[in-house]
Amino acid sequence: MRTAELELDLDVFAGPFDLLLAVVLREEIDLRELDLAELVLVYIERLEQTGELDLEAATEFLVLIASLLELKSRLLLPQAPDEPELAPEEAADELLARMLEYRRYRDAASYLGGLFEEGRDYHYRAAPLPAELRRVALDAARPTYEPDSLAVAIGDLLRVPPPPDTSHIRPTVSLERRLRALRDVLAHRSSFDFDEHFGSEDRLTQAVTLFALLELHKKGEATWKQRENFGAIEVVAR
Amino acid sequence: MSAGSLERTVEALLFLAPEPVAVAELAEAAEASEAEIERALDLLSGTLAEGKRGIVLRNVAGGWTLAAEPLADPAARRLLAKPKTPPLTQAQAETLAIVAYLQPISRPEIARIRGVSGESAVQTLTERGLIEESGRSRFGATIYRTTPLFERLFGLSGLDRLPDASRFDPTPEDEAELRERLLKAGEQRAGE
Amino acid sequence: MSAGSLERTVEALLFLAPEPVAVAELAEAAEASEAEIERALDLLSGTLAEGKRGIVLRNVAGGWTLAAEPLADPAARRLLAKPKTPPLTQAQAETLAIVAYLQPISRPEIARIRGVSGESAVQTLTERGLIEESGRSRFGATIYRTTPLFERLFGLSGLDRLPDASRFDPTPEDEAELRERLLKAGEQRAGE
Repeated sequence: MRTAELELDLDVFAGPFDLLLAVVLREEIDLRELDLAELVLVYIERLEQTGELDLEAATEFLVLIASLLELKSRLLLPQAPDEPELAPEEAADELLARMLEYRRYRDAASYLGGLFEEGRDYHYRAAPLPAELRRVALDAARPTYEPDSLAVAIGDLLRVPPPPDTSHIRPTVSLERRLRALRDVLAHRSSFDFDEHFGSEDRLTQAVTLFALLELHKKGEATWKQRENFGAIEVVAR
Repeated sequence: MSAGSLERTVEALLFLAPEPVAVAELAEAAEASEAEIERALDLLSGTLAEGKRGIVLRNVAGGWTLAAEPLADPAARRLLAKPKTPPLTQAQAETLAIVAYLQPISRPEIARIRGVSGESAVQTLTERGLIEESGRSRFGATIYRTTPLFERLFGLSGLDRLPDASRFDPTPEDEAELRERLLKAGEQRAGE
Repeated sequence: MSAGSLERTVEALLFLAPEPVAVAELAEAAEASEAEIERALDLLSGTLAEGKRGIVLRNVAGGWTLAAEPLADPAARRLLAKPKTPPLTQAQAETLAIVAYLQPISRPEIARIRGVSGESAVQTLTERGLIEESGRSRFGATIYRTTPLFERLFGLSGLDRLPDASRFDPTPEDEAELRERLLKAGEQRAGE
């Protein structure tokens, strides 16, 4: 759809877009009375009807409508004191000038597009520089590094850190080892008294052994009986 | 036939250099005068003219560089698994033309000429390395210019090699015709 | 005289490829048979023989490649060399010291002494030309030694002029060989 052929039926004007421009240029219509939003709506409706988008025509329409908007806003807004008032014929001239300027760059774009088409068949080399160009040439090399830094590095590498101080770590009880202790007893007896076997261990060991017993219960290897609160615990193999 | 040693040196330098090299730089590296370098380049451009070998000599982006002969483009893309550079859209080409001719130019000025803001065209051109930010206008708008890559990809030896923009002006006849067309449309209506 | 189009394509492909290209790859990219590629390479090796042009054709491990004519080396260095001698990192200094004092030394031994693998330090030192490969151990590990460039950059007139490390030795009373002691210390550190 060519912009020029867009049929308009507006409040102040009916006819093709081309014609609207002409009458604006000839000041037969006051730009201030023209509803530009309506113009845009008509254009979009028309686009939807035809279902095709001619990008070039659309761009031209946008340039024109943007110019009209700018001119109209300049007519509507109070002028800055140092800015001469825009006479209507100047506004029309400016619209035409704007269209001509846009056409210049539209045509320059098609020229550049041609250059680009030619240019994109050329490939340039992107290989890295050979290694010898990336390092200092032997004959250009000057002493840069301190030889002692090498001896210092060797000294550092000979240094072995002292064995870690573990005195602050409390002795730990391994759950695994307590499991083994329980299984050892159960391997020889079908049941036994917990205190009898583990009562002499420290509290932490006893607690972990009890925890190990829960683990055996979960695995179905053992269970226990306690007839009264704080009474003797009898561990039974299953 | 063997080439002279300066011609060979220049060819080797251009082969190694990752970017186009200016005559002055070649002269300094080869310890020759600029006139001698020009002569060597002249000979080289004969040997490496389009259609002669697999490598062509090009004068782009302010210097000289070697490029693979376009004939090899499809094979090169197969070997290096490189997709074809996408063409420019109308919006991108127009934006690029405006930046190329009017640089440095601010984003609002680009929009004023095109009639639309064209954020995405500016962004794509920036991403593709064809234009770049070159500062801020005193109103805080980003200012753009083209890059050396632009000159390289468009085969321009420099920005001064862009044809004069007036070449693309509508001819006085076109301009008169445009005005005429508008006015005629107006008269038809008047005659209705 | 112009070259045939396959010869031109092959030249263009080798010009663009960052690594040597095998005949089979060239054939696939150029959509030609391997025999045709061989023939094109044959013609090309005549045109690009050493001493003829600024670019020479080379057959190296893995395939064919173009290289700059050695004649242009000094000019190329003037134009392009951007040699860097930044300060050494701790890892680089340690690795270099190990190679310097214990050379020739294999990569796994370097790793054992340092307690970490340190691939990148070895690679950087190799690229900067401070150390180089000097062969393979009987287990296939790469063996390293320092280069003449190393001696220049450290102002050493020879390897026998390396500073005496015993001044910085924390346990100078230990009489075992330096290599043994370094390996032992490294293993103790790694075992922490």
